[in-house]
Amino acid sequence: MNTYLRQVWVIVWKDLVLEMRSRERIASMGAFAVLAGVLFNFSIDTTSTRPQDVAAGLIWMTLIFGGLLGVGRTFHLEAQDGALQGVLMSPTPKDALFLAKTAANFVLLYVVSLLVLGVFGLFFGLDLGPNLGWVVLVLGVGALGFVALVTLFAAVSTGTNMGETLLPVLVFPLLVPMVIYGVGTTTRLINGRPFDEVEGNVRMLGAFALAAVAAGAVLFRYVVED
Amino acid sequence: MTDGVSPGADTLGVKDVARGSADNGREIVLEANGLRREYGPVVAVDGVDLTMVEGEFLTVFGPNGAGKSSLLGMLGGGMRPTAGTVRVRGQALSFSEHDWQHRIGMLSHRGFLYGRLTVEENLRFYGTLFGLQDLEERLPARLARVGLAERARFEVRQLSHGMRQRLSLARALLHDPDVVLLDEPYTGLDPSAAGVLRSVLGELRDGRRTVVMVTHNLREGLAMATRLAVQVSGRFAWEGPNDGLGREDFERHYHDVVEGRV
Amino acid sequence: MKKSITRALPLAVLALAVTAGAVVAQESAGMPQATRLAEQNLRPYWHVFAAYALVILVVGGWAVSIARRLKAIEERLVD
Amino acid sequence: MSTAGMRRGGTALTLLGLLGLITLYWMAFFWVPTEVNQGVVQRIFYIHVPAAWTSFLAIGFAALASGMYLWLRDERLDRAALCAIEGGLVFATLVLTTGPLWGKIAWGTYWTWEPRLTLTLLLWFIFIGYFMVRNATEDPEKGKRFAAVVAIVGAIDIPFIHLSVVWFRSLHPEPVVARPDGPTLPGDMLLTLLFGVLVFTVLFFGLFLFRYAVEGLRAEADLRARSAA
Repeated sequence: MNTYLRQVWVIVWKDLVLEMRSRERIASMGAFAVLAGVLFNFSIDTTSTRPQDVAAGLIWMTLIFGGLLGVGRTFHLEAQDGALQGVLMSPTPKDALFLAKTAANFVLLYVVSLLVLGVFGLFFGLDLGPNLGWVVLVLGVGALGFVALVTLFAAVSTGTNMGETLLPVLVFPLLVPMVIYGVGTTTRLINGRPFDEVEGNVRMLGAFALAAVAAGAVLFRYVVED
Repeated sequence: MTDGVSPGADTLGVKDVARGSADNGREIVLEANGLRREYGPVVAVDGVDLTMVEGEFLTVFGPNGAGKSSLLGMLGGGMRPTAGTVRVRGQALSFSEHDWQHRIGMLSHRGFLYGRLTVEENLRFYGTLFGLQDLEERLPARLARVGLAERARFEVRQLSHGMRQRLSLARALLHDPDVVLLDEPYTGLDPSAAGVLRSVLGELRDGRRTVVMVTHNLREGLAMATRLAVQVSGRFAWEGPNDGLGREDFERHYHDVVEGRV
Repeated sequence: MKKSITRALPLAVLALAVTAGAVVAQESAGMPQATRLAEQNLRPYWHVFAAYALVILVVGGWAVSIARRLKAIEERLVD
Repeated sequence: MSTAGMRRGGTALTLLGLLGLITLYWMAFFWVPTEVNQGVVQRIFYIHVPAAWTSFLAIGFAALASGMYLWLRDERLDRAALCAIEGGLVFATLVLTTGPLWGKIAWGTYWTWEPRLTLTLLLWFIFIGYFMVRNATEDPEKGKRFAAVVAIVGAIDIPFIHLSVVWFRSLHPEPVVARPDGPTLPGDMLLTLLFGVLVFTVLFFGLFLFRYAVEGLRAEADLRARSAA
């Protein structure tokens, strides 16, 4: 393993160990997801709307708001004792730091998104059948793009004196492609349509995620430099 | 220089000292030229030049807001100067390269530690970031040196402030940097931690490392330094060798410099 | 320069007003173009004029705000 | 180019643009025939489309300048990006106000989630985000870097937003100029439209230079204030 990968890995390991010990973010995101599921259940009149038509949208919206809650705090953990400065003064390339933070946040968000899928499936009585695997894949691809954008802009908003209030203003316009492709694809899959029908859109979702990761890796160094 | 400082002291340029030392066969380690840092309309550091050779220990005193931390940030390569350059062993600190960080260690009043990681894990984390290969031998030795060997498996948040600061010292020196930068390291230390810090700093100086410390603490600042500087409004208002000036005398001189009477 | 902009602005607004008036006059006078349009609801005119006036107002507003800022800075530089 | 040169260039281009605008108004009101299907309201098209074009030109230009700013750290590049974004915001506002005026007649509703209108709305929010980030830092230099990142990511994201909103729903008239089989618009209308695009572009660059000169003077004034202090 070369130094670059080892640096990425040790940061991912550190973030996940911290999360496992404090359970700070996963607990708030998980609780948010379940409670959102309960509230959404009461906000929908199931006599006029079929749950499988709206479930996908609700799942993605829960992911976005919950993800903003958790992933948006990713640099607060670092800032507590100035640890981010310590990492920045080490020979770690800034893109390695970005990729590592993105990877750790991705693991976190993906766990939550599978929880959301399970909870909403239960609450709305969804039967995914053979499409379950594809939905799990689509959630993963969408979560990757989301996490890359939010990690980059979490670093931006943490550096401003507006803090987290700025984050949604910055990322929501940029997240539109993810919402449209994610919700569109998931709705069709939930309704039992074959994967072939949505494959092009999943590709677009993937391209979006890759572009977000690449842009973040290049631009992150300009955000964290002092 | 017993009663105050000779009038010539402030004209004694750092470069002259450095050149003299370099002639004695000591290599120039840290070099800063025309360092300047602006925050919009505020000028925090205004044209600082500095040349330091092996074994030199510079203490920079100055009131709050004199730009001491910004100066240290730029010397450490973490902060981009508005103008000017910093070189460590002849290599310019560049934002796109990642091979000069091995030469610099930074100890601040903030620990750069993760409270939820254990003592050992914190060092292992930084050691891996620095690409150190011999962590298994290095960690126990370093922990023993700062007196934390039996606390290795404690989470950092369970430690007292003094113990954290000792761990932070071990972290800053883990990769054996040539240049050690200290930002108010004595803030809030208990006597035993201050003792460890003092003895480690003494070793650094005698081990021909180059140390720059910024502090308000006149006593600790004077104890170790071979050179002194007083920074006021971003500039070195006075600098000179530490030639055994008593604390009371230096304190008087310091206030004269800060209030612009010298 | 800022004078030329502020002077040009009322001229442009005047031009627009004249244009709008002329179009209305032309249409109501039953010029050939209007025969088709007479069949349509006349309401769209309001929308078209509003849109064209907005261009003048918004772009002109930007120009005026630039000129104001220029003036403020020039005063600072003179001091 | 010197600041004085900027101002001269800005004045010349702006005056040219204003002259062009008057000509465009004349063409749009008197010269160009009325479109058969939509009637007179279609005339909004001759300012709506050029305004949209200009706002996308602005974000592209700003992203380019921002990227070069991050690379070269030349204050002038940052100023150029700021001025372009401000112009983009002005023209995007025009698109968002003239679009609904048209939509009310053409579609019977002021707002629809029509792809290009949606795209412009999101672009408008990206412009707003640029200014919010820029003004939210204590260290202005940091704000400039953050804002540059917003402009660049925004510009990269625009093709994705475009594709996605088109896929989401398409109520908008089909593209009439940039089509593979050549423009479908009758010659006179096409000419008016292209002239409109030209006029708005000239107007944008004229006011941009003018604005840029102001920003240059402001930097000079700040510098003087600092050296005097």
